[in-house]
Parts: sequence; C-alpha cells; structure tokens
Amino acid sequence: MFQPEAPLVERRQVARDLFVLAFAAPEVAAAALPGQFVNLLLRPGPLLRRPFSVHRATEGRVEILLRAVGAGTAGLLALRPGDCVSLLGPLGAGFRLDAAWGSIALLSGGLGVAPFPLAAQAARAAGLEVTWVHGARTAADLCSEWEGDRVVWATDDGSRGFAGSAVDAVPEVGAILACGPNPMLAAVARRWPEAQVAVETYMGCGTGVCLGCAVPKAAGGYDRACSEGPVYRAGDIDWPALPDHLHYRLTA
Amino acid sequence: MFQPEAPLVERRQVARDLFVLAFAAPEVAAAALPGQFVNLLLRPGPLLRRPFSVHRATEGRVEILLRAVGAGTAGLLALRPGDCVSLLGPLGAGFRLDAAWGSIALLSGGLGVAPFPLAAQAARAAGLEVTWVHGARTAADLCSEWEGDRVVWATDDGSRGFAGSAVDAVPEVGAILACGPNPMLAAVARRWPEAQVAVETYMGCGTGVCLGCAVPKAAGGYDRACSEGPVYRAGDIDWPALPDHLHYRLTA
Amino acid sequence: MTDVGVVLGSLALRGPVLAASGTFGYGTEVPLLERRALGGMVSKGIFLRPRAGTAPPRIVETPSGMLNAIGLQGPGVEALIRDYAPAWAGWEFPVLVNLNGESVEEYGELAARLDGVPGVAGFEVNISCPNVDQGGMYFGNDPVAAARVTAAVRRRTRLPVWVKLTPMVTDIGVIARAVEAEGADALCAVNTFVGMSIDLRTRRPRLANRTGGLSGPAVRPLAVHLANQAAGAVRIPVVGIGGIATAEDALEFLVAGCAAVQVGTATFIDGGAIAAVHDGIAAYLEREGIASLEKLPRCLPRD
Amino acid sequence: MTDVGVVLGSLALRGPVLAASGTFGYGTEVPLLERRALGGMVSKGIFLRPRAGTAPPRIVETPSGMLNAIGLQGPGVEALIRDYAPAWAGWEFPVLVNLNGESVEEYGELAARLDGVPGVAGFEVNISCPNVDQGGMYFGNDPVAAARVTAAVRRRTRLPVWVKLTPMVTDIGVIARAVEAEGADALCAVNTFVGMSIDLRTRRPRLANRTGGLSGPAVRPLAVHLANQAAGAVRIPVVGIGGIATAEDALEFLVAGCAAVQVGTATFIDGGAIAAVHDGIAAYLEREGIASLEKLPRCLPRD
Ligand SMILES: Cc1cc2nc3c(=O)[nH]c(=O)nc-3n(C[C@H](O)[C@H](O)[C@H](O)COP(=O)(O)OP(=O)(O)OC[C@H]3O[C@@H](n4cnc5c(N)ncnc54)[C@H](O)[C@@H]3O)c2cc1C
Ligand SMILES: Cc1cc2nc3c(=O)[nH]c(=O)nc-3n(C[C@H](O)[C@H](O)[C@H](O)COP(=O)(O)OP(=O)(O)OC[C@H]3O[C@@H](n4cnc5c(N)ncnc54)[C@H](O)[C@@H]3O)c2cc1C
Ligand SMILES: Cc1cc2nc3c(=O)[nH]c(=O)nc-3n(C[C@H](O)[C@H](O)[C@H](O)COP(=O)(O)O)c2cc1C
Ligand SMILES: Cc1cc2nc3c(=O)[nH]c(=O)nc-3n(C[C@H](O)[C@H](O)[C@H](O)COP(=O)(O)O)c2cc1C
Ligand code: FES
Ligand code: FES
Repeated sequence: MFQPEAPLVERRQVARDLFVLAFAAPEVAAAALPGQFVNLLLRPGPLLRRPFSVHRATEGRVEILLRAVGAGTAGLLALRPGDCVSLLGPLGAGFRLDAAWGSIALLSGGLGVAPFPLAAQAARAAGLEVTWVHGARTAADLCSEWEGDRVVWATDDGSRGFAGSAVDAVPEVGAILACGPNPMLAAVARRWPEAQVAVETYMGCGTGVCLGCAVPKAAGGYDRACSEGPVYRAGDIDWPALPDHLHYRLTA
Repeated sequence: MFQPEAPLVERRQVARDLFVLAFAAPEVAAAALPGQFVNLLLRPGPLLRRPFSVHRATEGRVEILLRAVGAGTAGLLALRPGDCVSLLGPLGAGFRLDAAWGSIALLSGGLGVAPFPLAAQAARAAGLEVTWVHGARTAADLCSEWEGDRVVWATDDGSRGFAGSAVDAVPEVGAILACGPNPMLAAVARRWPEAQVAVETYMGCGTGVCLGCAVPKAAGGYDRACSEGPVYRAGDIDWPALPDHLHYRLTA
Repeated sequence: MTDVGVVLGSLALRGPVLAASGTFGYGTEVPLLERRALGGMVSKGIFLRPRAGTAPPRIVETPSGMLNAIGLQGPGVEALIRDYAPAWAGWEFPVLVNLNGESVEEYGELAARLDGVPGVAGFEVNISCPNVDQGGMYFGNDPVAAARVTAAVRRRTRLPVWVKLTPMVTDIGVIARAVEAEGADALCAVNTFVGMSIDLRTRRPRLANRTGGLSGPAVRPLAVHLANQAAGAVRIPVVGIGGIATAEDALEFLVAGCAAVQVGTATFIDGGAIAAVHDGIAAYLEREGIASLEKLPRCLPRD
Repeated sequence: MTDVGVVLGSLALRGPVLAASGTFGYGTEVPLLERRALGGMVSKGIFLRPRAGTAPPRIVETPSGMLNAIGLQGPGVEALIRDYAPAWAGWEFPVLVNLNGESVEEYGELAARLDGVPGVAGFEVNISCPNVDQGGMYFGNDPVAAARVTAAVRRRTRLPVWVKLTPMVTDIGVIARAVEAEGADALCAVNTFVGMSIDLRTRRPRLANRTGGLSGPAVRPLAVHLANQAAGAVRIPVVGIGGIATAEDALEFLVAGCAAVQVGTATFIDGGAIAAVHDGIAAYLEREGIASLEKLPRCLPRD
C-alpha cells in the first residue's frame, strides 16, 4: 500500500458525462491487481477519501473512470493537468482468474465498467478468452473503450446492441465477472451464484480499521468491502441487506 | 451592494509574497469608494467570506492585494485566470476626503497599503497633494507600486528609505489616512487623533447583521467595522480593547 | 404551484423558511435577500435594557462552522419598539421578537411590554441565557427553569410563544415537554452548541468570552437529531434550526418532523440563501408529486 | 530534543498522541502509520461475546465530519485475548482495551477476564453504551450509572482504568467527578456526538441504525470545550479527543488542560496523521522554548 501525491496527467471523455482520469503513481500502478481500488483525497475538498476501481494501470499511471455524482467526483473532474490528489492504494482483494475456465465474460452496467480493462488484460494474459459485455441506458452512455476478444453491447432503450439488461446478453462462458449497481449484481447472483462481483459500499477508511464498509453475508455477519472485498462470490452476499447506495440529490 | 460571480482576470506580484488579484466585476468597480472592502467566497473553500480592501477599481475590474496567511488567502492565490469567486461589495464606509486639507499622507505598513491606490486617485481628483508613505520590514517586502505626488519609503532594517517605522516618516501634511496592523494604527492614534484609520476585525457577515466585527469605541460601546467602519477617526477607537488579529500559525 | 404554506398554531406563514435570530439584525440591513421567499423573521435577541455586548474577538471560524460570542448586544426593548417595530408592521411576513432575560421576571416583563405593539407578531423565547438567580446556569438546561420562563411569557401575552431550545442537555425531550406543558405554541430546535477555540500564540481562548456558540453546517447532523427528538416528544410544531444552507438541508429537518425551519449562518455567506432554500423545497415537492408541504411524509423517532 | 513524554497515573507514554478506539482496529491493519510516533493505542470496543454489528449503511459523510453506526462489531473478549493480545505484548507502546457492556456486571467481568493478560496495558471504559437494565439510557448520561460502571471495573483490576465520557450531557463536570470518585485513573473526553442524516429519496435516515456518532473536525470546538470543562472538574488527567487532524488541533486540547490526546477519524484520511501530530507538537514546544510537554501552560476554566 502506498500513499503518493499523484498529479493528473490525462483526462479523456469516454461517454456522455463519463471520463477517465489518469494519475502518475508508479508504485501503485505496478502493484495494482484487477478489481482492486484506490482511495483519493482532494484538498480542498470533502473530508473523506473517495474509492475508485483501478481502470487501467500501465506505464506508471493509474487510471480511474468516473461521472460527477457529488462534491468529490465533481472536484476530481475539475482538476487540471498537474493538480495533485493523495492517492492511497492499491486496496482490497481483486478478481480471481483461473486459466481452467477457458473463457470469461466481463459484465458491466454503466460505471461498473470501471475495473474491466485491467481485468481483461490480466485475463488474456492468463490465456482466457474474454467477452466484454457492457450495458447502459442508451447508446450515448456506453463507454466507448473496450478490451478483450469480442464485445457485446446492451442498452435499455435498444439504441445500440442488445435491447435490455446486459445481464440478459451474456453468452455461454466459463466464468462471469460482474460490476455495476448493486441491484444489477443481485440479479447476477440469482442467475450465477458462482459469478464474481465487485460491490459498492460507503467507506470510512478503505484500509480495514473502521468497519464502515460492511457487506452482509449470506452465511450471516458482515465482511469488510475494503479488505475481504470488494470482489465476492455472488452467492455469498445477502443481497436484500446490501444497500444500493444511490443517493438522492436535488441538483444532479 | 452586488454579489456577482467574478472571474479572475489578472494576477501580479508586487513584493515578496505579495500579490494583486484583479476580478472582473463591473458594478462593484463602478460603485467602490476608497476605503471600502469586498467580501470574497471561494468554493470549495472555507465556510465564511474573506474581507479585502478595494485596491483599485477601474475598467470594470476590482483589484485586491494580499499575502497567503491562511486557507482562504492561499486558496485565492491558487486561483487561475477564469476561475470565479463570489464577490460581495462594495461594503463599509470609506475614507472622507476634503479639498480644504490641501495635502494628505497615505500612511501604510505592510499589507495596509491595500486601500491606497484607490484613495490616492480620489484624493488627487479632489485636488489634494498626495504623499505616499509606505513601510515594511525590509526592502523586499515593500509594495513596488505606488500612486500620488511623491513617495516616502520606510523599512525597519533601513534597507530602503527611512530606517524605522513609517509612522515616523510622515511629513507635514493637512491630513493623514492610515492602514496597517492594528498596533501601528494605535501608534498613529496617539500622535494624530484626527487621522482616519482603516481597521481589521474578524467578520461574520460583512453586511451589518451579525455584530461580529465589534470595534470598541473610546466613548464606550461597540461599532460595526463592516458598516460604520472600517474607517474611523483614530481618536474614536479604544485601542487597547481592539485585538490585533495576528493569528499564530505553526505552518506559515 | 405546490403549496409551501405552513400553519404554526395561530400563525400562518406563506413559506416554511424563516430568518434566524441574530443573523438577520432587525431585518432592515439585508439588501440582497429576496424577501419574497421569507416565511417570517426572528429579530436579534432583545433584553429589557440596552446591552453593549462582549469584547472582541467575537467570531472564530471553525471547520464548516463558526463560533460566536456577541453577548446579545442590542438597544433594549424601548428602542426596538421605537426604531424597528413600525417598519415591521408594514411587512408581508411576520416578525417574532427573540426574548432574553436574566431572571424569569425579565422575560415576563418583556412580553408584557411588547404585547400589542404593531409589527410584533409573536415571541421566540431564548432560554439559552444564564440564569443570574441560579448562579449563571442556563434556564434552558433545567426543565423547571425552562417551564417557569415559558409560563411567565405565556401569562403576559396572547401572541404566539415559541420557545427556542438549547442543545446542551442530556434529554431534549424532557425540556420540550416541560415547555409544552406551560403553553408554548411551538418549539425551535436548536440554538448554538457551546464550543471553544484556543489561540496557540497567546495560549488563551480566541474568543474574549472564552466560549461561544457553534453554528453552521458542522452542527447540522446534531441539530437534525435533536429536532427529531423534540418533534417526537411533543404535539406542538417544531421549527428546525442548525446548519441549513440548501433546500436539501432544510428538507432533512422537515422530514425529521419539523413544520418549518430557520436559516442563520448561511445568510452571512449568500444573500440569496433563503430564497434558494425556499425555491428548492417547492421544487422538491413538485418533483416528488407531493401536493403540499403539509403532506410531506415525516419520520419521527417512533417510526 | 523536547521531551514530549507524559505520565498518566501509572502509565508512562513516550508521546502524548494515542490512536482512538474504533479507528485503528486492533492495531494490526494500519500499514502506513509511522508507529514510532504512537504514544499508545486503544483497541476497537470489545464486548464479552462476539457481535455482528449493525446493518449497513454504517457511515455518512457530513460537513467536516462523519456519522458512524458500527454497532461495536467485534469478535468478543476470548478471541481478542487469543488473536490480538499476544502481538500487543511485543509492541513498544501500551495498548488499552476499550470495554463495553450491556450491564454493570458485564463491564466488571470483562475487566476481570482481561486483567493480567500479557499485552493488555489498561482499560478505556466506554460508557456511551445503552444500559439494557435501564431501558437503553446510556450509562454515560447518568452520574450514578457511570459511577457504578467505573467501580465495577476498578474492583476487578489493578491496571489503569480510563473512563471515556459522552458529550451528550447537560454538565460533563458532574459525570467526571462521579467517575473520579470511583477510582478512575484518567478521563477521555469525548466520545462521538449523536447525529442523524436523512435520505431525501427514501425519506428515511441514511444510517440503518437511524442515528450515529459524529466525529471529525466539525466537532472539535465542542470537544475542546468539554475537555476543558472536564479538566477543570477533576484532578486526574484528561485525554482530549474529537476532530484532531493536525498538531495545532492537538495543542488546543493540551492547552485546554489535557495531558494527552487521541486521534481517530483523521487516520482514515491520512496514514501519516498521527506522526504529523506528534512531530508538530514537539516542534511547537521547541519553537516556543518550552522544555517539556509537562511545562506547557494550561488554560483551565477557572483561569
Ligand atoms: C470499491 C469501490 C469502487 C468504486 N469504483 C468507482 C469507479 O470506478 N467509478 C466511479 O465513478 N465510482 C466508483 N465508486 C463509487 C464512488 O466511490 C462514489 O461515486 C463517490 O465516492 C461519490 O463521491 P461524491 O463526493 O461525488 O458523492 P457524494 O454523494 O457527495 O458522497 C458522499 C459520501 O458518500 C459516499 N458515496 C456516495 N456514493 C457512493 C457510492 N456509489 N459508493 C460508495 N460510496 C459512495 C462518498 O464516498 C462520500 O463518503 C466505487 C465505490 C467503491 C466502494
Ligand atoms: C475590512 C478588512 C479589510 C481587509 N483588507 C485586506 C487586504 O486588503 N489584504 C489582505 O491581505 N488582508 C486584508 N484583510 C485581512 C483578511 O481579511 C484576512 O487576512 C483573511 O480573512 C485571512 O483569511 P485566511 O483564510 O487566509 O486566514 P485564516 O487565519 O485561516 O482565517 C480564519 C478566519 O479568521 C479571519 N481572519 C484571519 N485573519 C484576519 C485578519 N487579519 N483580519 C480579519 N479577519 C481575519 C478570516 O476571515 C477567517 O474568518 C482585511 C480585513 C478586513 C476586516
Ligand atoms: C452571530 C450570531 C448571533 C446569534 N444571536 C442569537 C440571538 O440573539 N438569539 C438567539 O436565540 N439565537 C441567536 N443565534 C443563534 C441562531 O439563531 C441559530 O439558532 C444558530 O445560528 C443555528 O443556526 P445556523 O447554523 O443556521 O446559523 C445567533 C447565531 C449567530 C451565528
Ligand atoms: C468508525 C468509528 C468507530 C468507533 N468505535 C468506537 C468504539 O468502539 N469505542 C469507543 O469508545 N469509541 C469509538 N469511536 C469514537 C472514537 O474513538 C473517537 O472518540 C471519536 O471518533 C472522536 O474522535 P475523532 O474526531 O478524532 O474521530 C469510534 C469512532 C469512529 C469514527
Ligand atoms: S472502509 Fe473502513 S473497514 Fe472498510
Ligand atoms: S461582520 Fe457582521 S455585523 Fe459586521
């Protein structure tokens, strides 16, 4: 785990309202595994750090993908090249990959696409065939970048690719990795309890000490999303007890 | 009184650590009188506005002069051209000028020079002969810009101009306007009770409603620096009761 | 347009947002505010006699908050009647006078003197004052003293009597019920929280008064909780106060069981804060399909 | 180098900065912290038996603060003794165990079970727990209950007993004196402040537990005041807690009369916070020409 002051080195738009930010943070980039996250601090800015999946990690750069949903994300998107954030990471336990599966689908809804470029690279390096399944409300919201051997698009309104939930567009594969809104992941769990899912929780510390990021387990009790998670076997989570973390905002 | 979102249009350095920021705020610039102040809000930034004397007000621009002493001033100095602040003003009651005086001295210590370019212009327009008397610790701290008919420099260490307090370098004139640290103004009051001085107080609102900016009066009771002040007849203030507002800071 | 009017006992307000005591002067010095949005106003705290207030410094900024120790500086009740009340009489929203005393009798006398004065629509009784008869303990910290102050004011007026609670108590419900029992028409929750800040240069408190009252967004979660507790304890309406700067903030108090809210510190920062809060509440109700503020679902402690 | 060591009763600390309970786990999961700067550590709160904790969401960010409702999730005292205490025994700073109970007896049993366990240097008694025997009222809200808990722990151990006060009381001095009288070695002031935040989408509290404890810079001015009041009320040392993120913040508590401080929320944000606070205190003393922390002038309520 490292905590460098990391300068913004690139910002690019990948969909309507969706951006990739790249920070120079060589030790973190070198250590990051797919499904892990970084915890960013803006100064001046809100009190707590903000967790983001590692989107890509190459050439000393850590990329994250985000949309402005509140003060923290808006502040990050207002950064200009050279501006620094304190970048803590890599954190959490990432996706498990097994060559024996032969093929995998990386299933994402909206922002849930965030961890998958790094996962796709690692999966292909492990000899897996990668299908990129990405859904959003409408074509303009689909993340334009993808990685893997083939891609399946899905939109709620049918404006591009499969018409409907990305969950219904997943082909036959050896294993499924999923990320997206918690209710979508609950649907994944019902269909594929063996899938690996990356969940969102509110976090205090990101390092295992505050117990704020409780993930209710099917077997009872709570796990820490920042330490045992954020990636879980879908069937291991008590989904009705996991909040969906959609804040209501009057002005967003 | 106006409250525009005002973009930064210029930033220039005028001494070691001393900067002038210019904001585009046409109504405020048109209305501002010498000795008045503006109250600036940074977002994100500290909760309250920060008061600054109007340094110059020309061509739709309001200029302020400042040094970084805390979070608010540091944030202002980190602004880049085009960044906006909420600029409330003009506020307070400024300097009185009377052509009958014939000549005046504008006496400043350090940052206290802030209100005087505007005052010098107004005084000359009123037909007064203006002597600019400006002191600082050392030559590098003297504000390089000045206005008026003649200038007297003073430094504590004698590195430029008069060696000693600027208060001791004031020539014979018809009237004195002074601004600087409150202890310096107390010295002015002892020598020239008729001088007009601009004082500093902590402020809550800047608009007369909170009573936070209390100025203890020689006659008893308190005035509001933001409304009846910040300019006072020096002899009217109960100086021992006026705090000097020098915050101690470990890291500055 | 959604109906944001509220009825608080005998007082009908056109909107739920009032200006808080001590943050709005006497209503005559706030040029930027869009008055159309004001549901009402509470005057700066008044005593029987003029008061000079405390020595400066009176203000310290803290993280997302500010401490103040103004010491209830003011002109006294006679000057208030002479200089301000006549203007209030012509305003399109009610003005309540914030009452302060050093003894139970002083509160009663103030109410008697102001009762019937044109422009005075009601009273907000500030019980966060030191009780000189009881060694400076606050009236508001003790249910018996709080009840006696309420009763003293109630006996001397038929105007609405609101009582403003201090947060510095173990159980705000006990004070709330004691005050309700003596005939208060509404409760205001809450006043500022006692705090302190130290100057490391002098190693003395920054405020000349040593301690001051904390206000601003920092206290909002505490104030929402206390307002919710108070609302759960009584049947009379509760007016929520503490750290409100946006419509969302105000709506937290309204959902927590408040009938109206007051905005204080935020008006120091933005002369349009009250209008923004008022308009945002109306927009929220509209968007959520809630026909009127009275129909907003509340979430009381027992729910 | 300036001496920043402090002696708290029978416990000598190499520095005045401790890690606060619940913000540091059991000390085993904080890889960034510079341990050299730790004066001591207080464990996450422990109960006799394992506890699952409350349902999520457990955390809400607020202006300059955060609400938490963790529900004292933990493995129970036997697992603590087995899994963590052995490591503590080898550390170069003392570890105090934060004790929690639902009855007076549970507190006493916990102390008895932990007394003499290698690695356990003392106790911090958390009296901000609901007293199940008395309808869920907090022990810490009532001087009698607070005293009984203190006595129960005191009887069962000769290790240092610190009692951590809740801020949610009318007069913290009364509780402080009651606890001192039962033999507490030090007081910790203060625990979190009860707060609430409402989700406007669901119109329900954001925390599954409805209310939570407010910590972080927002509460600092309140905590400094309460620590100052507590320090003025007793002769035993007071440990200041609440919103400390920098050396200046810590020095406010020390000047206000505290012998040491604890840092909580700030460590979530900066893994180097405790080291920065420790080093900054030493630098301040050096710069001010104060030979040791014990010589720092204090400013108690009566001064
Ligand atoms: C492990 C993990 C990985 C994540 N990866 C990404 C990512 O790659 N891209 C992305 O855009 N977002 C991601 N999120 C969500 C992201 O952290 C939140 O959107 C962000 O914290 C919102 O901050 P804000 O200040 O803009 O919003 P605000 O609503 O103002 O934040 C208020 C508080 O709520 C928390 N919060 C708000 N929304 C969420 C949320 N959905 N999940 C968790 N906490 C939240 C914030 O951290 C903060 O403490 C991830 C969350 C977790 C836990
Ligand atoms: C009428 C008036 C005119 C002023 N004109 C100027 C000017 O032209 N140039 C300039 O550099 N400064 C001026 N000041 C002082 C300036 O307002 C403070 O330096 C500034 O507010 C410090 O903010 P900060 O966040 O950097 O410091 P911090 O110390 O972090 O501020 C903390 C709080 O203390 C207040 N504060 C701190 N120092 C002062 C001070 N010296 N006076 C008043 N309040 C203070 C801040 O406003 C804030 O509320 C003026 C003050 C007043 C009252
Ligand atoms: C400068 C100032 C002066 C105040 N004066 C009074 C007063 O005279 N009487 C009173 O009851 N409350 C007074 N208050 C408290 C406010 O009315 C309000 O309860 C408190 O500030 C919390 O609201 P806020 O966070 O919106 O400011 C004052 C507050 C401030 C900041
Ligand atoms: C997530 C979290 C968990 C906490 N758990 C405990 C606890 O188990 N026992 C206890 O006495 N205090 C607990 N506290 C309170 C802290 O020890 C401390 O008193 C409080 O957070 C104020 O300090 P701070 O502002 O530095 O965080 C907890 C605080 C937080 C934020
Ligand atoms: S976020 Fe603190 S334990 Fe997971
Ligand atoms: S700053 Fe509020 S009255 Fe002057």
